[in-house]
Amino acid sequence: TAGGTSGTQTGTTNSTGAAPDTSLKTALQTDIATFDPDNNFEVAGLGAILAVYQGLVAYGPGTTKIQGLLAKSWTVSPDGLTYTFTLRDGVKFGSGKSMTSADVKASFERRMSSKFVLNYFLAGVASMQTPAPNLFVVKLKSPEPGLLDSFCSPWGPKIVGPDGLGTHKAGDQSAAWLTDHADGTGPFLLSSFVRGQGYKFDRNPNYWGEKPAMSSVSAKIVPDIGQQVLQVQNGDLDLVQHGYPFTQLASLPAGLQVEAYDDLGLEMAFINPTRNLKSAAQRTKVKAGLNPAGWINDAFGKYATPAKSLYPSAMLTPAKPYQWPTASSVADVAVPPLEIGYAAGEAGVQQRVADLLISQLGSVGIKATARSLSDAEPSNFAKNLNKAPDIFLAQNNPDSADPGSQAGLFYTTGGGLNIFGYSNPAADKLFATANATVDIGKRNALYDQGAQLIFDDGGFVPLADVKDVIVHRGGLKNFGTKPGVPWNVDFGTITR
Amino acid sequence: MKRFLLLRLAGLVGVLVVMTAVVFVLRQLLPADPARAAVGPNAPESVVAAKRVELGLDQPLYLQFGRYLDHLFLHGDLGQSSRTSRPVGGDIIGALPASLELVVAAVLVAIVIGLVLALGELLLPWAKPIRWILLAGASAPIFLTGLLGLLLLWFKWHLLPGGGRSGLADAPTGPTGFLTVDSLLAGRPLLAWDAVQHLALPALTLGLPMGVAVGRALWSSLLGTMRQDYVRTARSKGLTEGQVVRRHALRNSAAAPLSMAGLQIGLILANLLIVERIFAWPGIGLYTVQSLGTDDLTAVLGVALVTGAAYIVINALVDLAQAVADPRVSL
Amino acid sequence: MAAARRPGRESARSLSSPMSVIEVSGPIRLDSRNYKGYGLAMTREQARLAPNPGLPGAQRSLPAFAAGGRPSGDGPALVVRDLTVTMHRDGQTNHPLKGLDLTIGRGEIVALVGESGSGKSTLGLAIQGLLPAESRPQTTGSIVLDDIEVVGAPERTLRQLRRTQLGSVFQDPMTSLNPTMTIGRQLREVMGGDGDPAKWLERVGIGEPVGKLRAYPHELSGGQRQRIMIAIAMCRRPVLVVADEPTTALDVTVQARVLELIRELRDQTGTAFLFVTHDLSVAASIADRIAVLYAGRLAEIGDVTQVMNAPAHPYTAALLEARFTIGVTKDRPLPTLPAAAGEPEQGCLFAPRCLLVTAECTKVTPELAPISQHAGAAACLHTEKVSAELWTRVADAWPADPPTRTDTPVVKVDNLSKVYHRRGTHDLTRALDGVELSVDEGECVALVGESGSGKSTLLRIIAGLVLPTVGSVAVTEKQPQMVYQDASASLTPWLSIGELVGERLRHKVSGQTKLDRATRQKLIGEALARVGLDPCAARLRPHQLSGGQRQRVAVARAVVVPPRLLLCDEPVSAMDVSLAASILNLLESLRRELRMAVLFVTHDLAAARFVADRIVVMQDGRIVESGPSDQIVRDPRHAYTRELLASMPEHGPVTA
Amino acid sequence: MTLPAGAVKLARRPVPSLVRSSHSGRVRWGDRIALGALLLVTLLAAFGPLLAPDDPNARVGAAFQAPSAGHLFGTDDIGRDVFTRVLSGIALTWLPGLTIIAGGVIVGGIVGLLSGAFGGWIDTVLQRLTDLFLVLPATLIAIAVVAALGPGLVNSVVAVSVFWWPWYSRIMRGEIKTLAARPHVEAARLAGASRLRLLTRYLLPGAVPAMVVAATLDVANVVLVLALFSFLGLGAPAPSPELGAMSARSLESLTTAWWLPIVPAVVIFLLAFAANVAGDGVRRMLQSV
Ligand SMILES: Nc1ncnc2c1ncn2[C@@H]1O[C@H](COP(=O)(O)OP(=O)(O)OP(=O)(O)O)[C@@H](O)[C@H]1O
Ligand SMILES: Nc1ncnc2c1ncn2[C@@H]1O[C@H](COP(=O)(O)OP(=O)(O)OP(=O)(O)O)[C@@H](O)[C@H]1O
Ligand SMILES: [Mg+2]
Ligand SMILES: [Mg+2]
Repeated sequence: TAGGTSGTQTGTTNSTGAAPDTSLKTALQTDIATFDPDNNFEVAGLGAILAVYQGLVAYGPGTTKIQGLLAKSWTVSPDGLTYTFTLRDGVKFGSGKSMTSADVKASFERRMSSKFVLNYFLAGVASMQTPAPNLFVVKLKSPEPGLLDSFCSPWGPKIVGPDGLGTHKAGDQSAAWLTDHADGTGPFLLSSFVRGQGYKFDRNPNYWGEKPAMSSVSAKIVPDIGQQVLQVQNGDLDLVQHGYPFTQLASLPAGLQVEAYDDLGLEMAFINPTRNLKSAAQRTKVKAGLNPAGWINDAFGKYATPAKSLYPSAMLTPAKPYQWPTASSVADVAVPPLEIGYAAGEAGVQQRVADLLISQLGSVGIKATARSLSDAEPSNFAKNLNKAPDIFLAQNNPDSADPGSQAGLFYTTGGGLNIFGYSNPAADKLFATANATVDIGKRNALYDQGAQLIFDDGGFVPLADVKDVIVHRGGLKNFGTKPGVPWNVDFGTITR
Repeated sequence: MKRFLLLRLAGLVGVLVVMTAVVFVLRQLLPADPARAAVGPNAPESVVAAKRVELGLDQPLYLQFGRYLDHLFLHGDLGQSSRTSRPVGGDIIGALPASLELVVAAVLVAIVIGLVLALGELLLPWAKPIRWILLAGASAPIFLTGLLGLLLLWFKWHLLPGGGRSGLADAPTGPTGFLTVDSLLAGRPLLAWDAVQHLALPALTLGLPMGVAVGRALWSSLLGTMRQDYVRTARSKGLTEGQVVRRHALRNSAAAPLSMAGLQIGLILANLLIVERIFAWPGIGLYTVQSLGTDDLTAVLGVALVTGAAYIVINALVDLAQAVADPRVSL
Repeated sequence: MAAARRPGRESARSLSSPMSVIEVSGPIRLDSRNYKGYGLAMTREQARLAPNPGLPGAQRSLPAFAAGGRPSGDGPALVVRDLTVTMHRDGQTNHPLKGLDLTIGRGEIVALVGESGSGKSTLGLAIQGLLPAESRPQTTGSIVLDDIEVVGAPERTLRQLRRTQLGSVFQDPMTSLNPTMTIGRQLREVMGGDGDPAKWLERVGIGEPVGKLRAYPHELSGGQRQRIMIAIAMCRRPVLVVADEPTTALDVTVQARVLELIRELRDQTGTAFLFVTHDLSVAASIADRIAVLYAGRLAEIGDVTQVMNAPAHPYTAALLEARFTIGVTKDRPLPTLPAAAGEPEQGCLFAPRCLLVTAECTKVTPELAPISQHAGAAACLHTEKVSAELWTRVADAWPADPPTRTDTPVVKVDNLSKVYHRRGTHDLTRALDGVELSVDEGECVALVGESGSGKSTLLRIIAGLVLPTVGSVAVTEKQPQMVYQDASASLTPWLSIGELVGERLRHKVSGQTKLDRATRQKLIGEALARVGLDPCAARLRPHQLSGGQRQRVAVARAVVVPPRLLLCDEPVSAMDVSLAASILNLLESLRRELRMAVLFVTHDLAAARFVADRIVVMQDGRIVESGPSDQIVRDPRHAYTRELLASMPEHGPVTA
Repeated sequence: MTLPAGAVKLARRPVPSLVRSSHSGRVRWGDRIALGALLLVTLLAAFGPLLAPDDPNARVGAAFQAPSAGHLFGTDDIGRDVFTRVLSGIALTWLPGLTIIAGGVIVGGIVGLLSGAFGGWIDTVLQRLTDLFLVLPATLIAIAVVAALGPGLVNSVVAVSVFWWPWYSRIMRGEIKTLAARPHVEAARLAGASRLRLLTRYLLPGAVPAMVVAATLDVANVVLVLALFSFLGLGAPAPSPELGAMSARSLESLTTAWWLPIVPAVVIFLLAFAANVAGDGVRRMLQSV
């Protein structure tokens, strides 16, 4: 990482005085729409929710290895249908009440209610039992090798305390109350939630684990990234968690440091096979024009590497490198002017990529224009593919580090984010086999092969593994970042 | 007067219905799927379908429209936001005071600028440069004035705070929702001062174009008024030029600048989107931007209706003000 | 005199009630002749040598005010010496006043008469220091008001003067009061702390004064507003009030009452008046002295009766003869002055229009000098040749006989009523109430009545511009044409005269075929010539013409295809005498020539009698009296007609 | 006594020309310059791209080069020449702006003309319609409309135009109403002028100055609103060198490469400023303020 250790920097902020500052000031570009762990599907506020709520298992720091969290250990029945979790002892909610398997069950039941957006995480659950206060059993309808991964997902099931579930039930399963209040087992308590302005978190006195170094964390809303940049330079913020412009990383003002880490968001081009790019030859020509080697440095500097496969590097390493066509090798087919769409959410980044691609496509004789699209727009492309753009650029995060979630979401026929309705029966078959395979190595090989087929066909084009970048005022360590939790640091582990 | 109020009320309802219809049509045209927006990109299609049913989007458009109107006019209910899963009405009420405070401050700024511009030009021959400075201010795109102001006054010179409503914690959420007023009511003048400082730059950015527009309107109608016979009468009474303007010309020149102010309020409402974003001001502008960003159309429609209603009310007030200014105008 | 006045003034300060002041000061009637010597016999040369003759302590200024004492100079109220004003407009430099000398004694009323553009208003404004700044006025000479020099005085002094020494009443009462301020505040603004506004309202004859203080100007009638203007002008008991045509916009009856009020107040307070008017009759009825202004110079000045009886300047004589008084003969046109045609470079400015012009006149500029006719002075080289009948011989008989009247009416109005709704209220205005009227072929009917009596409404209904509420109008086949009061408003500014006049030729002219362009041009030229305009005028635009010329264009448009009925809505009431006379002559001669019937609206009985065969008197939307014009004038039946007649300012000699 | 032709000689009065202020009587050079600037901008918008040294979408060098002789306004974040882009960008802001104004003037003018000239139920209907559009927060709704129709220059222009005409309709109707009540129009009616002639010769020309003044003063507003649109990403798609979008997307570089956000914003500013000054000038000329 570029940040590394920096012992030289000592308390530069003027207001701190001698004692080490134990509060952390960070910012969010958008509001946390809802603090309800069963309803929030956003990326930006994940760190805050994960500082308050915890699941049974989680990925370890910096890895995609599954570790116990509120569950000490677990067993999976040979048929892959029964999961038995042994809960950690002494876990208490922020309210001081102890956690039992009943709370876990109640939380899971809430999560399964159709009222909550994230209920699909538990769609495969057949039943749950609590044979003992520290034992929780989940029975599935059919085997789900990716279940534990999905439990590790930042959006996976979280355990909500009895205050949240009982006291404030009010006939709506506490949906109203939990929108801006919280009752979790995490290292922090949500102490203030002011929509539009910001959030404050104070150390949870009842936390079961190691006490966080920060006594409090404040996250204010600064919608404009330019403002966040100025504020971190000015000392009004300790760090910018996400979105610091890549173009400025090379020449940071003195005192600012960079911490970079991998996440699961692969920069990718979705190709619309129905409109202007019907033939594989055309798609191959476009692929040559998209080759990241030519522009990746201009877009991301040293904070990205050309994608190795249709999976983020942190998820899977391909057995053999992908073959990029070159401008000279492609067949001379006519490609009409193309329209590139890109996700508005990270407009700054995607716009530059689009601009660079337009320029590079131009060099293989393809004209293109680009426009930004709202988040929910791509999901409607399938309705009229002839009106949809030809290429869609985005960096989407799958729910978990399981390659199955990536393949299922994007590449499989009917996948949730298979926005152009791409269908490759051969690949579908490989993915289906993989989904039912329990052996990790075999599974991954199958996913890899399927993706190779799709790449060769030009259905999806992986562009870059882009690092997540944190810019901070120095002196911050132990960010606790994980590939599976993009854009966010771990408030519980961070130290100064 | 009663007639005026009744007419305006009827107009208000009519316009709200039309606006709702317009937004409903727009929603049909909009490429984004509201159900998808409500469940996030990663959710499987089954979840989206369920949401669609829950939101009533599977029903024919006229039924949706009827239901919306029914909720709006009979229950004052603007629907539920897909982003915050809370009632849009509540969200707006939460965000409104901040915007209102900003708009009020901006209008005050605009009035001051307008008066300085018009009266300066009229009474002080040496005040010509003011006009050029203000004209320049009105010609600058609002994002430029906002950002340059922020860059210089906050980042470079540390004269003003750099965004948000207050730098201090535990601000009172008191009765008016206006931080300046509430802090004073809570007996915390320091906090009020802090709030004023936070308010200064965004209000100036927002108020400048309106100030110049109003000032120009005032100036040109003052020029006309100053040629009126009654101004000559006033002069013949031996009043100073200042007295003539203050007592006789100003009120008689109020109509045009008031209309202009009414018109400019609309522009201020649009500019709120940018200014609140730049200055991290937690009002409805920011709310709208974030809702737009997540395709939360119910929220956007709600904001449009509320601001539309506010705009109509403001313009009714403008008419009232014109009637107050000129006894010959009857409502 | 001054000594006699002083006690009254002093006591004004010591007594709280203005009413008591009146009693103490008593009526003061000043004999203007006391001041006759001032300046009248002094040439400009002399004035230059002795800039402030006979003015002890002139140039004295503010300290007297500062000390709190009311200034009470012993000199005349106003002394104007060699006043020249230069102003700029539209890139042109005008000299509205060219070396003017004028003195007004304390408590004296001097009427300033002269045709439009002669500089009357400019003088009034110059005295007040209120010349419009945007015209970049340059003033030389001297204006001494109550022993204080106005020309070149700092703005502060001028303001102080205007506040305490000067009052002013302007022409249009409808626009001279601030519409958004209550009457009370506007009065109090001048009075300051002392004085009771209500008392003053009472004094200028406004009933219910306390209630009216809270009223806004638009809630009052024109006459009431002018009374309030007078109250504002007088309440500080100024030394001089400049009244610029204060009654021109008022009805005759109201005018008579306002004139009376002015005289009364002058008698009570001893305030002098510079009374600007273009109506010699008004001047005669109110003034002590009269000053005749021509092109920025005094033509003649003297006692009002003397000047009216024996004018010593040809211009004065012309003005007097152009008056259409109630007794003027209808047998021949009114004598008029030839239209102005630019100012000569040197010599007498009146020379180009003068009957008595000699070669000398075009070289020597005549100075104001004593003359034989009266005790005043005149600026003419040939005063001895001037007599009251000087211009009479100019007027020949009418060129044609009056049209033969037949009994077939060109318009017949039956039981006509018109009701207007006041906007935003449920109030109704009965503009017309059961009017019966018919105008026979070739007849000229004058419609007289006070403002708001429905005259214009009737005309507009006949023209088909407004629909009646009840009743019927029968008009013979051709569309009646109309001539309006305000000529410039009735001509479209961006169209050429030719296009305006030719409009009627474009459409269904008598013959059914459309006229070609050349014929149209010819007809337009003929029409212009008929109204006495150069046919080249067809290429000009209205603003390039003078007011009288514009009215001629309006008439030309009406008669380019002679209508059976011509409607005239006060076509001359905004004009000065000689212009008005020439337009009346034109209308009458056209009527005779083209054999039209004319319905002529006016509020001036004299004009009505001159043009009309029959006079119809209207009041409150009803016809109250109707009959042959001479009979109506000689033997009015209705009380209202009698009041109208009595209100006419009929003073001075009447040319028979 | 018929006066012979020529008896009354015409004392010709000076014709006030357009480019002369009525109160000072002097030609205002400032106003002429402002009008000239307006013309220049329009020419620049039309022909600017021809003057540009490079292709606006080509990467001509390293990114983030500061202004220099080679690249007058430097290069942008992917190495395109900013000067070229700005030159091409003027057209994208200015011409749509003029289009919107023209559309507003034409549509609003026709509506106002009909409304004012015919009165009656036509007036009532058109006025209610105008009122409806006037009471809507125009810019806000236009933003929503563009968001719905999809971003793009054409959609922006359409959406803004939809809300831009009512103002002109108001002005036109007001002018026509006052004109129609003036005696000269009445006189023309009495003279038998046809309805069409009344409209075109007697009413319309009288309303032209007010409309021209309103339109020139409005150019700056439209330019700024369009800049706002492109700032919000609702304008022409990338890589079109739209000024607002250029500024918006490089705002984050304000402290590191100031010329990227500032140059296009300043150009917008100059366009609006020229329009504002010219508007004031035109008003002075036509309304003798
Ligand atoms: N502001 C001005 N700038 C330049 N010239 C002016 C100005 N006002 C008046 N004049 C000129 O001065 C002359 C006298 O004008 P003034 O208004 O004093 O005449 P008047 O006698 O009051 O006429 P009227 O009877 O029409 O009121 C006219 O020729 C007029 O053109
Ligand atoms: N268009 C209108 N709407 C409402 N009331 C009107 C209208 N026109 C005239 N009136 C009213 O009708 C009455 C008669 O007006 P009209 O203009 O006919 O009077 P007039 O005798 O011509 O007066 P003047 O001598 O002032 O011209 C007045 O009380 C006037 O206020
Ligand atoms: Mg005058
Ligand atoms: Mg009338």
